[in-house]
Amino acid sequence: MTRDLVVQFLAQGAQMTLVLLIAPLAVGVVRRVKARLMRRQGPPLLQAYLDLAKLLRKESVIAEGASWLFRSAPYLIFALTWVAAALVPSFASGLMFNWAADVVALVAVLGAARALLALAGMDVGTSFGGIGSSREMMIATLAEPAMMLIVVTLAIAAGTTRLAGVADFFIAEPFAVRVSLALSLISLVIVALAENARIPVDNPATHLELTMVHEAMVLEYSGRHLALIEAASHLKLALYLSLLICLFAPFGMAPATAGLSGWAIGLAAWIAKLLAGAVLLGVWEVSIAKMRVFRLPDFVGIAFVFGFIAILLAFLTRGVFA
Amino acid sequence: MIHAYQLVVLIPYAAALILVAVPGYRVGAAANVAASAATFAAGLWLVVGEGIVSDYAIVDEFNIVFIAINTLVGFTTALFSASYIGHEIETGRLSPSFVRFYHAMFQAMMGSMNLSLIANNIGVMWVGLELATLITVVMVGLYRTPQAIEAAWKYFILASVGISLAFFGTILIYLAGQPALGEGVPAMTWSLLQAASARMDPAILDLAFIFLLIGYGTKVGLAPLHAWLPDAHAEGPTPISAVLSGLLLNVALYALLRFKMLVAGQPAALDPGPVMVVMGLVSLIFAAFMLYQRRDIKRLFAYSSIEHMGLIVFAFGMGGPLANFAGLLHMAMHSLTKSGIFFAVGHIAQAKGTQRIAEIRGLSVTHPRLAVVFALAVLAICGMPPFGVFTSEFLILTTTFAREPWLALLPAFGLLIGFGALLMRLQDTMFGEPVGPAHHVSASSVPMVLHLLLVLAAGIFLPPVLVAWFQRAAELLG
Amino acid sequence: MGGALPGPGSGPTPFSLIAFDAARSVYDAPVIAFFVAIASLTTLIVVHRLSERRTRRGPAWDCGFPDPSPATQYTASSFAQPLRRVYGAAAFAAQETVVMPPPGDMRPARFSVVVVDHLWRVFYAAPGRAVIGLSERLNVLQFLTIRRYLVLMFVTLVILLSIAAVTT
Amino acid sequence: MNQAYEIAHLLAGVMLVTSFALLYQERVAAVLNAFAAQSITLALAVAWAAWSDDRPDLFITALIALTLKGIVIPVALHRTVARLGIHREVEKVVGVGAALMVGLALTGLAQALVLKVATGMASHAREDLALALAIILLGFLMMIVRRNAVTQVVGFMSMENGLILAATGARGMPLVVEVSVAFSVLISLFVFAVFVFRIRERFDTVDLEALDRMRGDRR
Repeated sequence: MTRDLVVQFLAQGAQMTLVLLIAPLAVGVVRRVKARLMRRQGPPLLQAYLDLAKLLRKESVIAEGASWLFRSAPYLIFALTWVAAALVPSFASGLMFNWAADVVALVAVLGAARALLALAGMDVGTSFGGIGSSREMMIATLAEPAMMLIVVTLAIAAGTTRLAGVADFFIAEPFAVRVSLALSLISLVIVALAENARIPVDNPATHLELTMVHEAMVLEYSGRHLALIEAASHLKLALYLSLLICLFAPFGMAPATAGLSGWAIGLAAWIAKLLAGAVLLGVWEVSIAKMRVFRLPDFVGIAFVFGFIAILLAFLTRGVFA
Repeated sequence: MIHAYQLVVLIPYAAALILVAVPGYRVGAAANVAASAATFAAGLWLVVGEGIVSDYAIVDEFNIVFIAINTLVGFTTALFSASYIGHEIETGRLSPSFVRFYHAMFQAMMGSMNLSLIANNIGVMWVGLELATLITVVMVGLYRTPQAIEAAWKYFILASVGISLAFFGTILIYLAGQPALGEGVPAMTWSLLQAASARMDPAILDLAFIFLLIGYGTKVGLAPLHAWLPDAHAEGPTPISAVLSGLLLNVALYALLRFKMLVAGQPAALDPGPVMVVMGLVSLIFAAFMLYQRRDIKRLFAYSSIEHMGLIVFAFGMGGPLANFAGLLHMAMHSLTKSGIFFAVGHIAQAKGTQRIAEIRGLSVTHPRLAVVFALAVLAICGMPPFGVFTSEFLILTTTFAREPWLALLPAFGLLIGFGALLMRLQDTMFGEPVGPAHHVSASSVPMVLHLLLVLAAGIFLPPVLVAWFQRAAELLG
Repeated sequence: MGGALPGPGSGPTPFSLIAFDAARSVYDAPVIAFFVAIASLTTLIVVHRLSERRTRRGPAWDCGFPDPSPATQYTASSFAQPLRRVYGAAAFAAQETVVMPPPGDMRPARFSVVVVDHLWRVFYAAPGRAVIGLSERLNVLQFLTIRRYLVLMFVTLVILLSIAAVTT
Repeated sequence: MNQAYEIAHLLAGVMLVTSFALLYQERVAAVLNAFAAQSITLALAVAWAAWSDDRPDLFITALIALTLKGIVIPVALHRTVARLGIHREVEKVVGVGAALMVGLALTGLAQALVLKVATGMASHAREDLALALAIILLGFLMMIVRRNAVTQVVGFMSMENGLILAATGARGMPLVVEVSVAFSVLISLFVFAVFVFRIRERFDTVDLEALDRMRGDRR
């Protein structure tokens, strides 16, 4: 019993560390793919790590008038995102922490991080932070309901809101392609793009005042604080990729009862799928243009509509799932 | 050897006799507290002691819950009234001789309620309850203002008619039990009746339960028999409002439940459940709406009591171990919370010199500590977690939902409506520009804080001992 | 008799909140809070170890807004502006009126918006009015004469007796 | 034995008739007389039960019914009516005819209810119960269809007469005497209150001015 617990604890710790370590690599892959498609040389794959290291070495400049909230927010945002990332099953579905919360709690933890970020954005009192925060919240009002609809669809399909349970369900029935799940997939992809401030919702590579959302909020940050925020956003990208993988491509994931060898296979499969997801994201971002901020509701609204239709269909065909 | 169950009745009656003779309200108040404390101790002794079934007295798992609450709230109310009543003399609302009379009556009322609770004879039970009612009638009219006298008069008439109907119901129960148990005392002994209930005539039982429901239901405050309740609460002294809401309604409900158990023992008789469910719901929803138009703070909480008694009667009407458990728990929580609220209202009335909600504004500015306690107590009665009222309301709603999903909507609706009204009034009193005087409050805040803490503790953690105890009581109810 | 809630402690940890069944959904707030606390502390320690600890106060990044006056602060309505903009047409039936004086006219241009919150109207205002209206009607029952209250009692009694008389 | 029940039954029947007579009267004085007649009949019925069942304690109840309700209270109320200048006429909410029709319906209801009672009970006991139930319901009716405070008090006392009749009819019931004493105290309080608080016309108001000043919450 105790040994089991220790193994579980170590596996959980390993996953948390792994996600943390691999997240910047995924970002590096996205950037590299984009650059190569634009016929540029592009930064090295490990550039994101180097950026973080550099930021950590620099001194922090804090605006006059910033409060304690401004200084403590990066740590909390990072920690919340990290915990959220740990909640998503990556290479194995039976980890201890997967039990602690279901996908509803996951959305809530991410929401807490988002609220902190929006507050920190407004803390200094410049207009940019405010613009960023209000736009972020506007996007959230669209993305979060869509996310909840996806959760409900999955819950109807798999009979549980626990991510590990959903993953187990799809491992057991790998080719259960259904209309409602396809719709959920599209919906989740859109939500993931919106949540991670990717094109076409936001452009992570620009600081254009009129269009930026995420970058506007973190404009005042520098040094180690900025490093934490950046690391958090990397983590969030890895989290959503893992989520997509876990829900829609769980093959290779080690089930709850698997031993070490199962975990090794699961780990390899997960990393491969994560990187493949990053490549796909890079291709997507190159092939599409950034939208105007106020066109965003139309785009994210698609996720909501698809999520809604998916639920209706799931209800109609529940006999099949039961 | 005097047993504890005799003490619960004898101590208050003896104290009443002594208090009549005690001059000086300070000594009287102290003696009142001492007698109530002694009664409470006797009540606790009963709780830990063995059950009793004799010709005239019964102490089982079911009524011990009521006795415990009764003696506890009686004690805290005596504490509160000891610090409260002095102010009434200072302001000239009461003369010292009236206060002496008040203390004696208080003990007599507590004794009568305890008598009713431990009585195994349905006639004695009736006598105790009616005695307590008539004493409260006198207490309600204590201030002798035209409003108080009108309230007492209304209470007197409606209660008297209730008394008569309940007595007729008691006669009918005797008639129903007579063929099985023979003439005389056995046919009025509850425990024997309960054992013989299957042999009793179903048609007479039906008739008896209807009369008992109307008679005792008047005292429970079920709509449309409730009319005396808001005025009596509003016009009487505040400690009496606390006892009325917290205890007398419970004792009447206790009597009703004893008879429900009898009727339930005869399957051929009409099921009392649906009638109680309907009357409970009518009271709950009606009172919830009435809360919106209240201008007097004590009348407001009187209607809230009707609301909660409706919910409790609804729960007992649903029946079954879980609903009965929830009903008992809610009754206990309501007693503690509501009497606590009335203590707080007494403080507010002293601080502001008025009971009109419109004249109680900005309490959070003038009396911040009192405001916090009052607000917490009101939130507790609204059913907000983590207070115990939440637990019991939640249990009532979930157990109803599990059995009759659509029926559960009605109590939920009523509670929601009531919640809105109470919150609205709470806001009126808490915030805004303070108006009128802001006196210093001399009354002790210990009782109300104690009640609030008890309710909070019950909401956070119900000790398994208590749960087991309430469960056994709920099982007796069937 | 009605389904009981799963007891405390039936989940993976003693603090788990379980709505129906541990296999379906679990929420374990203390564990999550504990992990968040651990994660933030770890981050705090590690970052302070690894990084440059110097911190400097400087002016805010003031592109276009050199003077941080109250007028440039974000307000509640500015915060809500994107929301109003996005949901204006659908949820709020917003109507914008722009009065643009002809060139040469020295009067300022005027812009006004009329916002109707349908959700408020349908889900709050209307039920609120209904509740108050109903309570005003019912309130008559507070002011009846004692005789009428006795009538209420009598009618209840007779109705119940009649029910008992007709049912077998 | 049978004869004993015949007489008890006859007296109960007379009481029911006086209940209808109460509803029928147009003048307050006549109402009081009818009530006195009912109370005296009750006293006879209780005395008869005390003698035939050999329960001497019931004589106390009979005595109370005779002196208090048969003589003292009617006389006192007669004088009150005269002193306070209360209307000599009975103020009616519904007419005599309608009240009598409702009264008949209530008597029928009482019969229907008691008829359902199984035959395990002796038939004359059932009849007595039906009569007592009818008297109680008629007394209640009297309280709500007549406005005058005095007639309302009479209605209540008539209800209480029905109760005592039912209690003595329930053979061997303990506490009957005690309860009848308690009820007498209650009734005395009623009459006393009408007297002291000068409830002139109706139950509703202790004082007409007070009624105008306040009515529950409307302050």
